[in-house]
This record gives sequence, C-alpha cells and structure tokens, in this order.
Amino acid sequence: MKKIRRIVALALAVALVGVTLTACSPKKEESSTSAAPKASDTLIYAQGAEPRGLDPALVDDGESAKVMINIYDGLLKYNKDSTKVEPSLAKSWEVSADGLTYTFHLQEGVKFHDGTDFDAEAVKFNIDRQLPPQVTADMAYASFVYGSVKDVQVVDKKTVKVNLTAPSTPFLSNLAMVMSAPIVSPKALKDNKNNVNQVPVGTGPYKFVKWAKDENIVLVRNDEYWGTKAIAKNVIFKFIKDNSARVVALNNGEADMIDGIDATVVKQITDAGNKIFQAPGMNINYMAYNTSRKPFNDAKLRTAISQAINVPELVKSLYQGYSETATSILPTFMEGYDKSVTQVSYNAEAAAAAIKASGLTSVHMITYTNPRPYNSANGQALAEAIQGYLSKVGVTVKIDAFDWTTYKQKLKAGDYDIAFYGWIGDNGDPDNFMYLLAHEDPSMNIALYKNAEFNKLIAKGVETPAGPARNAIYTQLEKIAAADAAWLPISHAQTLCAYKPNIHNFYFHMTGITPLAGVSKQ
Amino acid sequence: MLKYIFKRILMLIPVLIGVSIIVFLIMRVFSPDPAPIVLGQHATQTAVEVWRQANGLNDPIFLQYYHFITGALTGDLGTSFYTKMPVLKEIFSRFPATIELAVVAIMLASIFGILIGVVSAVKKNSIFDNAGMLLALVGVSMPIFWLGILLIIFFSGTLHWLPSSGRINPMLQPGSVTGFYLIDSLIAGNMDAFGDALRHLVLPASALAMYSMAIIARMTRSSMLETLQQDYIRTARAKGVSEGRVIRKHALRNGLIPIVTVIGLQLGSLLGGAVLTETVFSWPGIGSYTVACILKSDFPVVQGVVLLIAFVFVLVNLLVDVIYAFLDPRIKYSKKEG
Amino acid sequence: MVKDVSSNSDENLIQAAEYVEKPESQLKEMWETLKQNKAAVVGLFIIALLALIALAVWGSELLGKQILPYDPNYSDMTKSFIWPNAEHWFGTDQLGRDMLSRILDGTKISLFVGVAAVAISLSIGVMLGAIAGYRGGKTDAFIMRVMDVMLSIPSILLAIAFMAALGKGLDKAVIAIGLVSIPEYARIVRGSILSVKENDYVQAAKVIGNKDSRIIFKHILPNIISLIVVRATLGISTAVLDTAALGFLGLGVQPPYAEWGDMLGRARGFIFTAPYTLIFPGIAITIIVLAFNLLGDGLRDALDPKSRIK
Amino acid sequence: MLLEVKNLRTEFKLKRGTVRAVDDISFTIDKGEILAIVGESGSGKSVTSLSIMGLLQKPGRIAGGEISFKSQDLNKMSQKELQKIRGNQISMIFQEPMTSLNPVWRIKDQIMENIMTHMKISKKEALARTIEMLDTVGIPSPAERANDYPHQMSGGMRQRVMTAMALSCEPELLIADEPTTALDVTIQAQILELLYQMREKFHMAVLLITHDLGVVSEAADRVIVMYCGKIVEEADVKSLFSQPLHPYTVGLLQSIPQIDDESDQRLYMIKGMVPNPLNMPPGCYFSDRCDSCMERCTQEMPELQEINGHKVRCFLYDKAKEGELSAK
Repeated sequence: MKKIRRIVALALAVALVGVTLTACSPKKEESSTSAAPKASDTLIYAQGAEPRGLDPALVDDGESAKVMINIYDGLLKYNKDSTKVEPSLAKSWEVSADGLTYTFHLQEGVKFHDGTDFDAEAVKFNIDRQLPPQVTADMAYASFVYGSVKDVQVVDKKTVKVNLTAPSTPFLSNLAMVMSAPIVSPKALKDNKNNVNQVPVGTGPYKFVKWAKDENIVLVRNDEYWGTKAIAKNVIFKFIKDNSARVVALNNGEADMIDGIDATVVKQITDAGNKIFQAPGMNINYMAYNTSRKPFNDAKLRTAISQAINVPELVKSLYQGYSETATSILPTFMEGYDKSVTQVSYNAEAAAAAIKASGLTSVHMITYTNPRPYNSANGQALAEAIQGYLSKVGVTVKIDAFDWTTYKQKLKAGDYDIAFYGWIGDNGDPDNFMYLLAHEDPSMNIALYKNAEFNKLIAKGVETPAGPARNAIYTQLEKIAAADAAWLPISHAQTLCAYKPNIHNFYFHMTGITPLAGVSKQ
Repeated sequence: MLKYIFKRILMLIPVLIGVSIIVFLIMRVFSPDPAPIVLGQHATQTAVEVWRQANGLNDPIFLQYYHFITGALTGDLGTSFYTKMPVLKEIFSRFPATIELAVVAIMLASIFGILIGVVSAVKKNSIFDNAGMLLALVGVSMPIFWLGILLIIFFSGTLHWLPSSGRINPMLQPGSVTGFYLIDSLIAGNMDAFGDALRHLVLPASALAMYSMAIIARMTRSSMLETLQQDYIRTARAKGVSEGRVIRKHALRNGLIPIVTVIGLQLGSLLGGAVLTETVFSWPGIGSYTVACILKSDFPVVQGVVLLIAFVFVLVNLLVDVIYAFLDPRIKYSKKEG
Repeated sequence: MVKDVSSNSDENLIQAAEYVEKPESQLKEMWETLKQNKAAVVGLFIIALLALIALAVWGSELLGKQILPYDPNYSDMTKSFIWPNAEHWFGTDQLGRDMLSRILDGTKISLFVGVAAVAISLSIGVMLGAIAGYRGGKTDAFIMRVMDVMLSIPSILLAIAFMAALGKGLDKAVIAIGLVSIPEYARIVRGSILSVKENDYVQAAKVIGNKDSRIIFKHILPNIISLIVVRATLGISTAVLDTAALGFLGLGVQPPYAEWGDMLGRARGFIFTAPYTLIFPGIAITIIVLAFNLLGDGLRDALDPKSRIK
Repeated sequence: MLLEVKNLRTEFKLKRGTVRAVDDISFTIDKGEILAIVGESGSGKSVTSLSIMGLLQKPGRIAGGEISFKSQDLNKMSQKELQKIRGNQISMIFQEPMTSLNPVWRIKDQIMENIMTHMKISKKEALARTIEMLDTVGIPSPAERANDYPHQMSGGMRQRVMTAMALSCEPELLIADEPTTALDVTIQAQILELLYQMREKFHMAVLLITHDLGVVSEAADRVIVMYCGKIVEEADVKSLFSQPLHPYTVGLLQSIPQIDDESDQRLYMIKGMVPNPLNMPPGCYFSDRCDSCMERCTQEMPELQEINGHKVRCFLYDKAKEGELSAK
C-alpha cells in the first residue's frame, strides 16, 4: 500500500516536471518541409549573431540585413562594386526639377512569395506604415529613410509618386538600403499585426522556410523569381557567436562561408585551404574628445594628444592589416573623399612638449567592452593601446569600460574627456558620415562638437544635387573636421569573410550585405 | 505524501513572487536604459523618450510591476523589446536546447561520477582511487569555460573529430515535435540526425558535466566509504553474499540516497553552468540568450527567463525530495515543516 | 566530540586509542589534524605563496617600485603577440604586455576578490542565519524564504545581472559575488544553530538570563565556527571561479587591471594565433582554486571525526 | 569437534604501531555446545569472531594460526569458498540489531537473500521459508511483518529477525556477538531463551560473545575469559562461577550486582582502565590493575596452565602452589 502511494507520488512529480518541460517546448509549427536539403545545392553561411528579426521596418542590425537582402527587393539597389544606385523593383524613375517629387515606374508581373501581386499599392503601403501617423518609435530607420517624405501617391498600378517636404539628395540612396526600404507583402503585414519579423514575405530570390532560434534560418530558392534566378537551391544562415568556433566550423566543413572574422585567424583559414574575401568597409572607428568642457575645449590640446598616438602602428598591430588606417572620416571609396585631407601626424616629442606646456597630466577615458563591426578588437583594447601611447607623453589615463548598453548611457551623461565610438554607413552618402559632427543629439555627436559654419555646410550638402559641387562641400567639411581635431579617426574596418574553395562568386557588399543569388557551389 | 507535494507546489508561489520582485528591481531600477539598443544608431533623445513612454518605462515602478504580474498571471510575459516577439515564444524556442544539454550532462556526470566514486571507495587508497580523486579535484577547480575552449581547440580545431558549435547539422534538423533533437530524430526515425545531434552534444555536455561529475564522484566516494563501514554491510557479508553484490545491492543502494540530493542540487548548478557553456559552444539555449538579453536590457525577456528557471529549479528540488523518499523508506514528509 | 558509548566493538577502542590526548579548542584540534593531511598542507603552501606574491606586488606598487619583470599594464604595440621566449616567459598579449607580469599581478586581484567576496557573504550570511535560527518563528520564515528565492536563481545569472546593473569594477564584482552566496552561509548557520540551540549548555545559558546576542556569540557561534571556516575556504574557490566567469564574459574589473578571467575572455579570439594567452591564465585560475579546495577539504576532514580516523 | 581455533593471532596495523587484538588464542567448540567468550571492550572477543568469519576489515588481518571448521582451515580458504560457508554452515548475529539490518530493504528480502544465496530454491519457496523462520523466532503475524522495513520494528523484534536470518540455512555453528547488549533487560532474557531453544531445535553449536557474565551463567556450557587479546581463564560454566581462579574473573564476578545482597557495601570495581593496546604493560597485561600483583607479574607473561580441566593464566597458580588451591 505504502509503496504504491510512494510510486504514485513519484510518478506525479515526474509527470509534473515532464509536463512543464513539454509545455515549454514548441508545438509542431511548420509542416515538416518536404525533402531535406542536400549538401551539394545548399549554401551554409555562418554569421556571428542571430538577426534581430526579418521585418525591414523593425530591425536595424547587420545580421538581419544579410538575410533580408536575399528575401526582399527594394525599389532600387546598389551597384555590385559601389554605392551607386541601380533599378530593381523600379524599372526607372524621374525627379522633378525642384527635387520634391520622385516618380517610379515599377516592374510588371512581379509576385510576392505568398502569391499576391507587387504593385504601386504595395509600395504605398510599405512607405505609409513608416510615415506618421502609422510609424512607431521602434521603427529604427523610418525617419532616416523616409524622414523627408510628405506622402505617396498611386498614379496607376505600375507608377508611384513620392512627394518630399524638402529636397534630399540622399533619398535615392536610402531607397536602396536593406533597412526600411525593401517592399514587404502587404497581405503578410496585415495577417501578422504589422510585424513580419518571424514570417518575412518579399519578392526576392529566396523564400523564407524556417527559423530555429539561435541556430539557423533556412531559405529556399524562389523559382518564380522575376529577375535572374538564384543558383543554389537552399541557403542556410547559421549563427555561431564565437569567432574562433566559426573558423573551426568553416575548416571542419560545417559552413561554406563565414564572416566577422578578424585578422589573427587568416593564416589558420588559408592553411586549411580556404579562401579569404576582403572588402573595404563603409564605416569609421574613431576616438572623440569632449569638446564641450575643459581640457579638450582647446583644439591645440586635442591636436597634441592626437599627435602622441601613432595611429598607423596601432592599427597595424591591433587589426593586423585588416583595417585601413583612416586618413579622414569618410571611407576612401565614397563620393567627397579627397586624398588631400590628412589628420595630424605622429610626433611624440612635439606632443609631449605641448602637453607639458598645457599642464595636462591625466585624462578620463570611457570605452565599450564589446567588439563592434568597426572595431573587431573591442573598445577596451583600443583604449588600453592609446593609454600606452599617452603614458609615454606623460599623461595618465583612467579608463572606465562598460558594456555597450551601459556605455550608451554613460555617453549621454557626458562625463568623460575622451570616448570611443564608430559609425556604420547606411546608404553610401557622405552626409551619412559627416552629419554626425553637426548632430544635436549627444549620443550621435559624442564629441559634442559645435560649429555653426560646419552645420551650414551640412545643410547645403543635403540639398545640392549629386556631382562635383556637392563633393567639394564634403571635402571642405572633412578639412574643417581634421583641422579642429574633435575626432581622431582611427580606422576603417575591412570586411573579412572566408569561404570554401568550391564556392564561386561569393561577395560581400560594402554596405554589409551578402546577396547569395549569384553564388554557386561545386 | 501527495499532501506534501501539494503543499510544496503551493510554496512555489511566494518563491516565484520573490524572484519576480528581485529581478524586477535589478532590471528596471538599476539596469541601463534599453532604448538606445532597441532604437539603433539613429536613435535621438526624442525617439528614446517616445519609445520609453510607449513601453511604460516612464511609469512608476509599482505600476510597471503590477502590469507585469497581472500579465504573468494570465500567461502573458510580455514582448521582447529587441525582437518584438512574445517572450514566451522566444524562451520556449530555446528552452529545449538547454534542457537537452543539461540532461545529457547530468547523465554523464552521474554515470561517471558514481562509477569513479564507487570504485575509488571500494579500492580505497589504490592508484585508481588517487587518480580518480585527483581528477575530481581538478574537475571542480577548472573554470568551465576554459575547459570548454580547451576541448574545442583539441577535439575540433586540431583533431577535427567533433563539431565545435551548434546543436545539429541544419540539413539534418528533424521536424520540431518536442524540441529535443535526440527525441525528435528518433521520432522521425532519422538515425543520421540522431547521431549528428549526439556528436554535437559530446563536447558541450562533457564540459558542462565535468564540475558536477567531480562533485558527484567525491560525494559518492565518501558516502560509499561511510556505508561500507555500516553494520548491515557486515551482516550482508556474514550471509555469504558475494562482494560485488554487497557493493551493488547493499552499499550502493544506501550510499545513493545522499547522492540523489547532490545530483538534484547539481542540476540547479548546471543551469548556471549552461550560461558559460552555451556561450563557449554557441549552443542555442536559454543560458547564453539570457546573458545577451541582460546585456541588452531586454527586461521582459530577462524577467520571464529567470522566473522560468526558478520554477524549474524549485520543481527539480521537489522531485529530488520525492525520489529521496522513494529511495529511503525511513523518510516521511507527513510532518515536516519547511 | 563524544564517542558513542554504546558502540563497544574492539575496533573503535583501538581507533580511539590513537586519540588519547584531547585538544582544548575546536580550531586547535582542526589545526592539529590538518597538519597531518598532506594535500591540505600543499594547498596551504600554495595559498601562502600566492599571498606572498600578491603582497609583494601590491607593496611594491605602493612604494612605486617595480618587482615584476615588466610593468603589467605597459603596452607596446610593436610587441604584440610575441610567443613565449627567454625575454617574455609567457609571451605577450595583443597589446604587447608581458603575460607573466600580468598573471603575477592578477594574483592580487583574484585573492582580493575571493577573500573580500567571502567576507561579505560570510558576515551577512552568518548574521541572517544566526538571527533566523535563533529567533525562529516568523523572522526565521521570512529570512529563509528570501534565501530560498535567491537560491532559486542560478548565482552566476544573478551576478551577471548585478554586474550589468552596477557596471564593471573590482568593488562591484566583490559585491555581486558576495551577495549571491549569502544564502549558503545563512542556511548552514541556521541549520547548525537549530541543532546546537537545544544543547544543554545553551539552555543553561538562557536560564541564567544571558542576552540573546551574548548567547549567539559566546555560546553558539564558537561551536559552529569550524563549520564556517570550512565553508568559507571552499567559498573562496567558488568566488575566484565566479570572478573569472564574470571577467570572461567581459563583466569583471576595469582595465587595465590584469584579471585572469578577463585575460581568458580576450584570449578567446586568438585561440589559434596565440593559444598561450589562453593556457596560462587558465592554469593560474585552476591552481588557486585547487589550492583553496585542497585546504577546504583538509579542514573538513579535520573537522569530521569520522573521516579523521584513517 | 566442530571448530578448532589454534594459536590465532590477529593484528591491526596502524600508523602508530601494530595492535595485537587477538594474541595467540586456542579453543574448540563441539557440536551442539554453547561456548561463551567473556571480556571487556577491547579484550579481542569480537575480533576473534570476525576472524573466524573471515570478515576482518582493513587494517586488521590474521597474522597466524589455524581456524579449522570440520577439519578445513578457514584461514586458508579463498573469499569465494568462505562465502559458501558464511550464512550457511556458520552464521552470525551481531550486537546492534538497530544497525545490522539494511534500512532500505524489507526484512523478507534480507532473509530471502540469505536463503537464496545458499539454497537452490525458487523465490516462492524462499519466501515461505522466510515466513516460517520468522514464525519460529516468535514474530507474531510473520507474513505481514515480513513486508516491514527494519525501522518499523522494535530492537527485540529486529534481533529476532537477525536470528531468523542467521538460522535460515540451519547453520552448524552460530556466532552470537553480544546479541543482547543493546536490548532492554526483559527482551534480553527472551532472546537468550530463543537462542537456547534454537540450539535445541537445530542442534547447532553456539559461540556466544559477551561482556555480561549474567548472560553467560544463563546460557553457556563452557566459558572463556579474555583480557587484552589473551585467554586468561577457561572452564565449564559451573566451575567458573563457583570457583573463579584468575583475579580478573574474580573481579568481574564481584562487580555483578546481587539483588539478594543486603549489605550496604558499594559494588566492587576493578581499579584502573584497560591499558592502551599500543602501550601494554610488560609482563602480565592485568598486572597494573591486579590486587594480587607480585613483582614477577610485572616482568613476565604467565602461561595458560590447566588445573583439573580448568585453565588459567596466572602466577598465583604456578604448579608449585597447586596444593594450596583447594585451601583457598
């Protein structure tokens, strides 16, 4: 009797735990998809983190971009080797003389993955959801991409008109971005409460199949694609957080392509017979002085400190030759970049003398502890390296390092002499970089730099149509920035990817995306 | 007994409320503002304020807690700030991975720990005993993440024997029924997938199991040494029972009783160890996810996860107590008070 | 410890004969037995050595002298990732800092965090446990429920959350690690107090009219002090491991402090280029933890009358 | 002769030296006989029984001598061979009924294990026999009690269970090591009575180990008195009680409280304590506690000598003084 009761009790407890656990496991969600993918026609791309989501309006991260570029098309797209825009879902477009009205002529016969038609209404739907009053605060790129849009008019099924409130030269570049700009199936948005993070439906070369959280996302080729159809039948995006583990995965054949590697593993990869893909990066890694208060409200002292740091040497050892030393804020391939722009050059003696004269002996530095796309070595290592240089010119540095979230708050609080930051270009337009120094928000303009002349030039640059005149404006801006030394530009991180030798036509666009439609595996 | 279980389940409630209060305080009062992370590099002060308002972060803390707890009672733990997905969905899509890892690890730890402990006790002071106990000592002294990396370097990076990350080759991934790939692949009858999932488990489970194995081995040894000195062991020998049977049926059966408690406690510490192991092995479980969410100040997720872990933890402790009573007929929970 | 009178067997007598002399105090008794435990002596020796290193490094830092081979925080970007050689025995790290000097320097941080964190959890835990065990009733129920709550959250998660909230820093790591292990001590102390409380001498002290606090400190705590010493020794090793884990996750001390877990966390990106940056800090952590474990085990054996008869 | 122990020496090797717990003892037990070994704690009586059973645990070991059971030397047998004898031909009851039964096994399983180890019978038959044995040792409603766990029984009941277990294979020799020590006085008598009955029923020999002379007088046929690992006196029960020879035996007998003693005299106590086994006095081990100690006693160990079938180890009874024996 007693034994039976005990057994019942045990069974009950086991069952309780069991029920909890099974209740916790996902119910059968998707129909177990037809045939399992085969290795030979499947591309496995390993990236360092899981995408935030796959709704272009709701995400802001590079990891999401890599997947979304394969699922969606925008009205425009970037040229393969530059940030110039090319037709995509829009066959052609016209801009009115006042620069306020853009008319787009759309591709015909394009269908979304859910079978609905792509047309002018769909374009309007997608833009409208990111304009007031529908836009929400967490649509990270809505104001950036569509901030200048007044309204959208459907002319006919295949023509759409976008009216701006003020002329904006970067607007076309913005429409080629993978954030905000891609066109999502309106039906899918309506069916999913205006959030297709988990169920993306686009017009792109690949269709979404499934997403195992923190593991992988599986895509399958869209055989009804309106453009050039993809080569490989399946694409799997795998998430491997640890950099070394990602390299091991490539070398062990668990992945065909990996990204987010740093220079130190290149030899390991090439020794295993794999290939490296190196591309210039559209980003800037910099150190900023707090120009709003003593001691660095003095441009001379800023220059002296910058002089004490041997940037080329630092970049070489910290990034092992896989970051370019920055000579300006703008990446070298960008419109407006000019070779003549240079920063102060390394001169420890001059620096020491100037610093001694100023009486500066210690500074307070804050930095971040996470690796960032523009700084694979993380902010702490960078800060420590600079601490080393400054100790040689008689300046003691106190470093406070914080996790990224906390760091952002510390920046806002503004209690620092020197801080570290970086910027990832969004649309390939020079304004996208230079406007940071004109920004009022301290979490953008961490140097708290204020220069009326500079701000005026920025405003002028936005309105000026693309061309030599516009480029000259940005060159001038770069020169002002270099002379004022509010920032010490350190490096432009290059994109470093690796792939198996049997992968062909792999490329990583400078805007941080990896269109895989043209990639094949043999 | 049933009454006791019922009572214990009732006692879950104050514990869970306590847990929710602690987490709420740490996250909402002291942690950094999630807005900059959620809103990305273009976030302006204004956008941050609008977003905070919309998500109730500017409400008084009591009101926020009230919203949270009333939601939790109806099974709604809120939406992740970062991914805008329901917290429950985010958690449960990762939970099976952690459970699978922890269960395999605790099995490894128990089997090898008990084996080493028993042999060490029986052959006390022999070479095996000394080697086993040295291993156990080093096992509790090594940082688990360091061990994990060493395993990766050696077995994945150098020998290329075992995968270093992930749960399974995505091409073999079975349809999700339970979320446990070992079980799912068996249901699907896919032995390749089963083998592959097992191969992926070897390194992380070993790294995770090491500490617990060492603890269990040491505990088993001392428990067995004590048991082997008991009078009833002498009685059993006096009956002419073979030595092997004396050890298995008499000594181990009794010595196991305290070990069960240790194993139960270890399951709790495994959930903690999973945080580090999952990070090192890119294991798609709840541990590394929670750390990421803590660092992103994704409050709703952290609240949900910790609540869930505490729930499981208390439940496992209850299970251990019940098993304890099952193993030891002398235990009765009728009058026990706490 | 009084031998069970009823066990009459000859073996017990022979064993008892080995311990004819009875040391006066529990701690002294522990020390006597500890001395005979080789492993514990080794542990104690290693700890003494590490403490010496830490003190020497710390002392010379105060005096502004350099006793380490190199300045542990001096970075020279031209010397990044030099493999171990005669000049740099343990090689250099990414920023060209000497690994040997950094590891030696790190001793003081690990020891400090370990001891300080245990001091926090010990003092608070003992106090809470003593109050709970001695007062009983609602106070007990409340304190122990709170402890239950803390115990049901994995301590490393709790520590991570604390660190994320408080920010990086030596002091904060000490607090975070100290706070999360309070319940262990509270539980032990409460349990022992409950069992000691009914003893005659405590009852007697109560009858005479001693104050509660006096009874706790004069009569009860001395009787469980050895138990606490054992727990605290083992607690230091846990605290050192937790510190390393926090450092590994990038939540440890502020730069440029050399903390072993932090060094491991950074080395993780270079496991193929510079595996030595991963090996040495790991070994250092293992050694210090091992030493405290050896000592703790020895103390426990010394405390436990059953296991000391070997 | 069922069991003959010859020159048995059992040692415990400890860090601080070797303790000779059993020092060169010899005795015999005949079929059906009850032999009692009496002595204080540490006298080596329990070690003797464990030596016979081959159950000595480290650091104890048999250093020499013979233990022949039915003319086989148990000391030379392998553990395997011994296992066949233990619980079958020789079985044992221990002093601690509270701890000698496995707490997590039902008592029927514990008895059945003994039966099934030695007899080739089915589980069902073994169970039947178990219940029969429980009945024999006087456990009421044995079929139900068989399902109990040890903690559900009283000490006396447990000792009955131990007895039932020990007798379940009808051994020829039963070693009872302090079977009554841990029990209440009333229960003690019951258990002794039970042993006596069982001896009659199964015609087995019993080696009764005890420190309680009262028990000896009630149950034994012959008595051996041990002190510090040596036999100091051996005699049949009648002559030992009527005419104890060794001063130690005399002391032991005097220290038994007598209910009918009307004098106010305090109970006699042997002075001093059992010596530390690592630090034995030279000469006779009892010399430092002996009221009749002579100088010679502190220098040499007396031999065990036989006087009219009564063996004693004491210089008081050197052959030269044989004549005075009766006078005393």
